[in-house]
Amino acid sequence: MDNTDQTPTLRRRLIAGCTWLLLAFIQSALAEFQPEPVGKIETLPAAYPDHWVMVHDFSFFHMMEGEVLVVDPLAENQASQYKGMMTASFIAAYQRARERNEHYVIETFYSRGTRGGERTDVVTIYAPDTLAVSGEVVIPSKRITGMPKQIATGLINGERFLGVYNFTPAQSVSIVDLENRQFVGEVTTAGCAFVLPNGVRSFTSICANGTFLTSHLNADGTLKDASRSAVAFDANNDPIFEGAAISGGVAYFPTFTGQVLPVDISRDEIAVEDKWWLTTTDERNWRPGGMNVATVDAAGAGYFLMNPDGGEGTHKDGGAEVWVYDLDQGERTARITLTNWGLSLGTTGTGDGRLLLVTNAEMGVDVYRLPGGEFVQTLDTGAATPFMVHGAN
Amino acid sequence: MDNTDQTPTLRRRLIAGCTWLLLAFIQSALAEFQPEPVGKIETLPAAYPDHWVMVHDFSFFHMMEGEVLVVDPLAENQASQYKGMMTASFIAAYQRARERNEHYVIETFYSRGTRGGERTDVVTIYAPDTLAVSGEVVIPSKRITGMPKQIATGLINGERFLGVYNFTPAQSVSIVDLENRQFVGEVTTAGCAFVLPNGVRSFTSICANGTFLTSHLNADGTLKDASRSAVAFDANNDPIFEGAAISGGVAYFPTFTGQVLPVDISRDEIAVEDKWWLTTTDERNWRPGGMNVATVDAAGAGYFLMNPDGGEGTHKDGGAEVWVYDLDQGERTARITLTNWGLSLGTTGTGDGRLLLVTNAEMGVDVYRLPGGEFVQTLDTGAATPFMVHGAN
Amino acid sequence: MRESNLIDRITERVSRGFARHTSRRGLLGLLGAGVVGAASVPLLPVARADQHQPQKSDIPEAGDDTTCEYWRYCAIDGFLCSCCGGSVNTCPPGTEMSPITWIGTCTNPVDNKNYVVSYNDCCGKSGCGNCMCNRNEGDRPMYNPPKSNDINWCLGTQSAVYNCSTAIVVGIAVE
Amino acid sequence: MRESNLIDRITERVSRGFARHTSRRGLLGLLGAGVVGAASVPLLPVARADQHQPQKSDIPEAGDDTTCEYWRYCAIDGFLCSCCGGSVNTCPPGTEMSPITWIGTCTNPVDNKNYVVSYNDCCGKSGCGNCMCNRNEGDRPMYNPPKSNDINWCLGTQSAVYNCSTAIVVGIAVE
Repeated sequence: MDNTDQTPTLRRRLIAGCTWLLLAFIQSALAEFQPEPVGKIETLPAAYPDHWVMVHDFSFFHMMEGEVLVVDPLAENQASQYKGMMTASFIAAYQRARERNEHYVIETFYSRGTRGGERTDVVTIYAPDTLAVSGEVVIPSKRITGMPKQIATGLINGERFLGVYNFTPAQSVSIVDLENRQFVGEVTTAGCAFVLPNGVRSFTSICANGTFLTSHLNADGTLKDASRSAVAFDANNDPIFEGAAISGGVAYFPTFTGQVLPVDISRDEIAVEDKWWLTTTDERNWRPGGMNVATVDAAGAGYFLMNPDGGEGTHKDGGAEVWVYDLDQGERTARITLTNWGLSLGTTGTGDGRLLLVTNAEMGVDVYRLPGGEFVQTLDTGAATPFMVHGAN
Repeated sequence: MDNTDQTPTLRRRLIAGCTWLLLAFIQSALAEFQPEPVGKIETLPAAYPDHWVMVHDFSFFHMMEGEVLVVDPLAENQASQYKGMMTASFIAAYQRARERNEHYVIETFYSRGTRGGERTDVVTIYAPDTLAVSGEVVIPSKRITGMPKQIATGLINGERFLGVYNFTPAQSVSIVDLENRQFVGEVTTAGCAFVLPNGVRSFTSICANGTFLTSHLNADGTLKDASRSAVAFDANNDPIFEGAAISGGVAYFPTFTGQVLPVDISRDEIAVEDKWWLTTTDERNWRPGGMNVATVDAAGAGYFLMNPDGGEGTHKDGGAEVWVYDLDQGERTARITLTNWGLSLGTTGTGDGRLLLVTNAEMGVDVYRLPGGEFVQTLDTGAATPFMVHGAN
Repeated sequence: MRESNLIDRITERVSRGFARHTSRRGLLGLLGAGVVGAASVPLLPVARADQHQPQKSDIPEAGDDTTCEYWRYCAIDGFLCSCCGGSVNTCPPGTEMSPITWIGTCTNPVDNKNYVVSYNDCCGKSGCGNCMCNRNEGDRPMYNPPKSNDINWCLGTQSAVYNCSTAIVVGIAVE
Repeated sequence: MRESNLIDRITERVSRGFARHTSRRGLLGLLGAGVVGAASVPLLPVARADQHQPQKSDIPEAGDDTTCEYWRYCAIDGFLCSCCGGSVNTCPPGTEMSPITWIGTCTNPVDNKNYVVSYNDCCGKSGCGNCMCNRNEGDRPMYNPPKSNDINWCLGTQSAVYNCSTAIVVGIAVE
């Protein structure tokens, strides 16, 4: 007899009962056979090998079904590369706190999916071993959505706070207390965008007029006060990219034409340093370009994705080479010719196990060894639009 | 001054104000120029041309982002074929009430998207001209999900009620009052599946033991009583497909081996008629196969998708030909050789404008003229997995 | 025999299919590398008659507004509404046009004037997926919002879900 | 020069890319037409060592459980968990295994015995998308639930969202 009014709990018991009845029947008929266990779920090591990567598939053609894949980039085939997955709804952002050993997916849901309804923005917390949701913090439904920028979110005060850049188009940053897993409040950043953590408990935003705005937080995550830099770059004629190579307490921002603007972020008040060129005067046709055009490896070397056909409007076109720099000296140390045209850079690993990950123009992710730049393979993870790759190191 | 606490209404006004300020600035600078209007939304005719189709893209690889496209299958290119779209979340079902002139998408949402949360099942009602949501009815979160079957839902009592088949795995049918746009209740169908409307205010379900269960409703949509047929087919050795060609008050169900089981559904009590073969004894290698393997056109002719390599396990493989029948006589009248291997059938149009739509093995939708079967073109709508095509006629 | 042919056809179809979703230029655009010189195929009159009629002003026009090469798209990033049930300056049925946008300045090849183009997004339904197109002439980073096509401009709408992008001429650029 | 090469590469990549999502047999399976005779490529030992170890009983084994041709998959319909962070009989991290399933009877090519295979779905995360595989030996219509692979068997789980399918041997079939 069917009972459509049964409670979920009762139904669950009935279901389990039916399953075990069936198994019992099979087993009684075949006393010698030992069935395989049902219900086993895989887990991962709580400390990932430091060459693993998190591949963020933005799923540009189905934005509500983005994913962050946990991947071993040195494994030989799909089955061994693909370790697991976190869902990431509506062109989400991703952060990872190494000390807390947690993944954060900053994402957006609608009560009626892609046709709308009530919007809910959350910081979803994942445990690295189980890839299960270990918590979530609801934040104001204002987070910026669009193409991926790593500094759309940032870990402030070590890993105490997570800042989430909002754009409604009013500009602000939501502060989340990761210790207590609760929303603290919003910090206004009028005219300025993003969250670049600096000093003890501050973060810096990039302003449309070419200045920087630094917000200083109190110990509870509320705004103490703010300071603004002088004009540091020409936001119209030679703007800095949103993504910097950060090493030794300095954020090295490439500009559209191929200069580098170093910003010391080691102290509560930032210090803008002198620009230098990625290119010699003979190389000005080479310009940085792509999605994530600048990164560093565990040894502090800087990597920039370079396009030989640089010019107005090429800043998202990606590049044919990755140029390697001693950032502190402002000197190029190597050029890596890419096997496939590159669009976005990431690194992972430490020591001799360092790797460069390049999302290529065909939406594959290419793996190169560092420092030599030897091509290893193109990943086979099934990601449709893997715009960003994050190292586990 | 930024104001992050502004209310949505206020924010909307600010936004509108900024837009118009910008436009005003541009216009004042260029008095002679007339800007194009902003904010125009297209509409469709309330009565679609009867050769249009609704292409249901189940988006099998991103199930929360299914779509039902409104398509002109005779237009020459993508821009002119693609008329508009309704979203259809989580392997949804689709129905259309011609007299009420409404589309229905029976769909499922989760409060946290693909990672779960609270489930909500709804019947979403769309106006055909605006393709905007004109209403929704929340139903029990029990609707079956899986591969598409047209009789997973059905319009009962003309277009007064919509029945939605539930599987939890308890089996029942949710009854929705389309007149008052409200959920009425559930009808238990223990051991039996689906909603095949029959008679005045009844619907029939197919049972695992080879019988049919007919549920008779009261005028308010509640269950009056039910009746069950004798065993009508062999559910294990020669089961009927879930989809029938329905014409003249008779549902013609093909079986796996290629017989047809006619079931008279014109009266409150169904009548199972004698089986007949689609094939001659020399043709038994031809078997029906695919997703939607049987359909009829506006003139009442029956179409079956046929596979020359039929055998156990081929019932979803699709076919190379479509065979055409005078259903009442049980006689084949034509064979249409498909340009591309076919997987699922639909028809549209009336009179000389009748069309056969065949979802092909490459997930294109091929258009053929009826009755002759001349190939017209493969649609260019962008649908990823267009498993079902519904005629506007 | 049939099976192996099917495999070939599927491989081909998949290739064609993706190409349909994302015009090659569009895909390159999405992926960042621009292509120049792709031939622009004029629409047949019969096809044009079937399409939604854009709300055009008296701007001189040339080119096919369902291709990424069309002049108004010089700073667009997204799915062209012309391929999605809308037109170059109208939204598809059931969507909502964003009231705020980013702005490009594009040169009309007929009169050689620079026009101000407002790329209002259409919002409230899933991404259309057809005619992906990205061009970045005058595009600036996200911290310069009025010039940034990286932002999802479905703002001030009931839903932030992005469907497609229009290209509406709102002015003539002053040099 | 570069651009035209890029176009070729993209076309090829897209083709390869989709093939990766959906093994050709898998795609054919999804689309309904079975293929026979595709070669089964054995996994390299090093790759096997990297993979999650399935919880195997003492059933004699042969074949590659990341391909649709593997013997246990005779009535499966979905993404193979072996390609999704799980294994032939375990679910990927963070998913939940459905307690109720459909059942197939598959012939083991080593001992030629028929085994009862339970295709428990893994649920609660988006569809994995890798190694799509559909075979229908013994599959019956949806009104015969225990034998129907057309049903989304993420039932009795916290979420009905389908991620991938396992193939767990739970018995030997009695003739």
